[in-house]
Amino acid sequence: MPRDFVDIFGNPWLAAAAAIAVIMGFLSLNALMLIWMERKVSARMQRRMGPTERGPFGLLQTMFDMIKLLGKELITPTHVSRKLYLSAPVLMFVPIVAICSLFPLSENWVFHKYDIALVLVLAFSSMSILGIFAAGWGSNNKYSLLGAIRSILQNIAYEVPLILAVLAVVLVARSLSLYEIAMEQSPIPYILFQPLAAVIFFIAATAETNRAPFDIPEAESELIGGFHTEYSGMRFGMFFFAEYSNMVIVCALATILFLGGWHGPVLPGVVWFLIKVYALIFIMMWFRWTFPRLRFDQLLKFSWLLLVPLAVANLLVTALVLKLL
Amino acid sequence: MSTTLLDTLRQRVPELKTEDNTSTPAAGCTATHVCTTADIPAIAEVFKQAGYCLEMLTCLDMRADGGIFRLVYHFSRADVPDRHRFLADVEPGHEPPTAALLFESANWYEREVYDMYGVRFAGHPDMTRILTEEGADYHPLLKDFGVAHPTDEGNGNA
Amino acid sequence: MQSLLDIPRGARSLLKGMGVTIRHFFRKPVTVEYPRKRAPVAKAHRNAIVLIEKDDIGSHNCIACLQCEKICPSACISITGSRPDGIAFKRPDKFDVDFALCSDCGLCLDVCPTDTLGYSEVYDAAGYSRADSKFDLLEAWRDKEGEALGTLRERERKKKEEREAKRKAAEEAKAKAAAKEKAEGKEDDKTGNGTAAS
Amino acid sequence: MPELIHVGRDEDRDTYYLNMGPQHPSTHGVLRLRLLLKGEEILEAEPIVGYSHRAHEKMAENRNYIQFLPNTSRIDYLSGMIYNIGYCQAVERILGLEVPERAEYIRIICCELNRISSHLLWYGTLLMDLGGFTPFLYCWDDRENILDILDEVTGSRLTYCYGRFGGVTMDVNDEFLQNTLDFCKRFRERLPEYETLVTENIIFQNRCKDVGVFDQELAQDFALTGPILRAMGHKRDVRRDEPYGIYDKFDFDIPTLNGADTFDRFLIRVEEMHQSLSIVEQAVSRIPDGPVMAPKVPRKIKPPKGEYYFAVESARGHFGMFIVSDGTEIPYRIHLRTPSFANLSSLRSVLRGTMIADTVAILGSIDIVLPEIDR
Repeated sequence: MPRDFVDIFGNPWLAAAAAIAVIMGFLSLNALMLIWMERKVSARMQRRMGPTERGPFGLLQTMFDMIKLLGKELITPTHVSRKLYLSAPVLMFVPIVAICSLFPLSENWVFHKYDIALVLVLAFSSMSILGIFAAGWGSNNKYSLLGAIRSILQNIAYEVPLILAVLAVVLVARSLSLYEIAMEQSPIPYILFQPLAAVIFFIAATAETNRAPFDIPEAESELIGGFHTEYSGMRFGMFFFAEYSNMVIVCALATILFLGGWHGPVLPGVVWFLIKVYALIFIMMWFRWTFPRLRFDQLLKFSWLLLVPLAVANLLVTALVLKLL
Repeated sequence: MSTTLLDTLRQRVPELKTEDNTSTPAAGCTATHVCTTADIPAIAEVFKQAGYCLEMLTCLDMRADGGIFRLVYHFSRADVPDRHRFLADVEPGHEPPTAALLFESANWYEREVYDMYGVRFAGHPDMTRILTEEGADYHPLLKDFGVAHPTDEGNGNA
Repeated sequence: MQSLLDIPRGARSLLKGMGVTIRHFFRKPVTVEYPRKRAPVAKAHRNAIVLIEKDDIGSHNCIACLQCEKICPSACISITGSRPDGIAFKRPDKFDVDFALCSDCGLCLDVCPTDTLGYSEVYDAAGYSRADSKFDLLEAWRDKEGEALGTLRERERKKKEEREAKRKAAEEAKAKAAAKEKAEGKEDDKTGNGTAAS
Repeated sequence: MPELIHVGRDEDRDTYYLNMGPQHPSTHGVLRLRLLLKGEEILEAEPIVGYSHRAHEKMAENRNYIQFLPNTSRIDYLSGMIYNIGYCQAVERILGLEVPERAEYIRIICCELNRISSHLLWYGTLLMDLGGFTPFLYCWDDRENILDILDEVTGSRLTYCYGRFGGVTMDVNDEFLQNTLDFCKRFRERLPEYETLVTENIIFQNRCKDVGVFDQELAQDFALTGPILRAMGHKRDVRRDEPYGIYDKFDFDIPTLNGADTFDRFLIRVEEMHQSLSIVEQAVSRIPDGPVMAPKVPRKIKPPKGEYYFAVESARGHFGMFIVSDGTEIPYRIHLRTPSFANLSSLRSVLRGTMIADTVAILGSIDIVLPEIDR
């Protein structure tokens, strides 16, 4: 059985602090890396160079950007309702740290032994929408309001197929704990059993993180900045930080549920886990730099009229097949 | 075809003076007509039935000789290259009738003529300026609108 | 939104679109890191105008005729010229161009009678105020002016001598021609005056 | 806190005004669209223009005919060459000046290259408005080739002042012709790539099909011209209807579709790029030798007294110059009949009932350039 932080540190408070430190360290390092990766991937796909000035291949570029953002003045416009406006970045970031603590790191390392980690993950992931809505409505500017309304409708619409797809996996694995789901998949990853669920999950996940063809809440060309139009300085950085952390979480969830977490032939578990996560992140970036944006009502129709029925059908078929076996 | 057009035109507007320009290609139109501003709506109606569009409407500041503004209308056909130019003189202080009720493109053209020359059109749905900033009290394209010749020193650069 | 038949066709079109971007992902970038490396500029590119050297004089050959100042649509050239002694043409004392106004139309090059205006290599000149964009084109030729005046005076003198020589030659030719005519005139009288004296 | 939602014309529904512009990423210049919105649906749209009005027509009344040349390519800087050469052809037709054969061919090549570069910029910005950023940069890559080719001979990249009355300023060497042929070949290979990346993309088709359908009487009402008119089924192109220069020596067809929606306007312009490519290839293969300037050009241009009108087909439609001359060197009046002025005014009736995301698509598909509207 895996050992968790409480076994190591003894009293739970110390374990929680250590876990948060590890998560924050991983997330911030990861965000820097992902921003750099996004700029390099988009540049290469557009036959451009991407950042090359700071550090080898421009690796330190994001570090310099972060320092610049930290140095910038935090402007709070007067026409803004302060409570909502100031709480938005925090509201967006807290659920992300919470979700991270639920992931099993490798075969024998877990933050904490949960047996229903999946339910918690889905609960927390729907909380980050509150942050976006608080930002949009709090900024009291027409474009942000439109962005906020759009983001709520989109997240509700894509929460349903996400959960249905996850349910299909739970049916196959007969367990709600992420650790056990990952362990079950040692010989064959679930993607072979549930290809349709994997596709639906991945599409719904991209929409959940407001990226690629589903990035209408902050559609630059229509709503200028969408919900984060009025933010500046490190608050704007926080939204960026939250977006990329969301991406990592969703891809980590996808690897655990469908690609068999840390199972892999020769390399150690954690390395396999990171390779799969970054491969999925690369695909997400690939989406963003290839497709135009869906229109708002088409996006909702796509979910309600197509993804949800497909997910339900997939669930029924899985239940039928499991019943017969 | 255009002969029947000219006949219906002459029925509606008897005292229309027409001058044929097919011989001089530089004029760029098949015929130039001189009429008064009062019969512009009638002319516009004839051309609307015949499938023409109001391609251009502009104004000339002729106050130096004759003390009038001259409106220039161009009606042009969609498929056959056929263009008719109408010159209508506007007596000072008299507002020519609008063609915007028949041709929507006239709406912005007339607003531009008002903006540049100060000639207001009676019956125009939204007679306001279109190019210069709101609240401007000058009409730039008038001949006496003060402007320094480019070779003078004070031509606006610091 | 679209019938269920569209899903395979739609999915295939999305995947083929992704195929295009991934192919470009592995190709070489086409951009140049501007401040570090510079893309080649076309030879005929109309940069800031400059007085170019006319080889025989060793300096520019501007005769301050003010043609370019008159033709310039944005009035950005201002020249004052004066006639140094011993030379038939004027030489410019001041030749200022305000490149904030210049619209690179090339009309000044067309009208220049002595073709002494050309384009320089400067395309990214920048300044902090409008005054920085006022260039004095004579600055580059200030030191060569004395020597150029020398060659011009010398050329002027040579031309004057040629003119004298030509004039003298013309007079002799006229004198000889007149003498020959008188000689023929006498012969006509001798051979009888059938032909009328021309 | 200013009240955000105020009651518009209909008391029972909460409507509000939203200003799209003048500073907005997808208004293709400084345009302000005052939209009366109910939620995301547009009840009323009023384009407000005039932010980049530079009074070209007033400048025309203060300069002689030659000095107005640099202005012409700054009216619509995307088809600067077409406007510049058009102005030269207008004055040549008034003066009855003959242009040598080689200059005519060079003019055709440069104008059609300019049309392709304008369409490429339109293609990129339309895609960027719809959210696809990558095609925008592919178009920039191709457009850069055209700008470099034209830079070799005209000296500038965007605002050309290459035409003079009676011909062009600089002759074209074989290297230029070879570069043009190379570009045409490379661009023909790239077009299928655009096809798979954009035209066949299901998301793009859904964003453009049946969006912003122009109904038929708009063509006559708003005097629409250019690709918008051809997307409504009218086979109208100034190069074919009122031939100028030597366009009648080339065989190219005028693409027309009758869907009149954003997707058809898109297909029309892509097809026009193909046609322009074939014109350029024909011109490069048949260009004769000879001078590029007319032998006898009057020093002072003094057109005889009278009113003249000359039109050319720019990338956006019918661009006409109404020149009134009083016999002196300074034109009495030059009125510039620009296509986007009429095309944009049609937005007032097209945008009713659409959504904000559609406004961006329709505005992109009309391909307007604001300085050309404001002059």
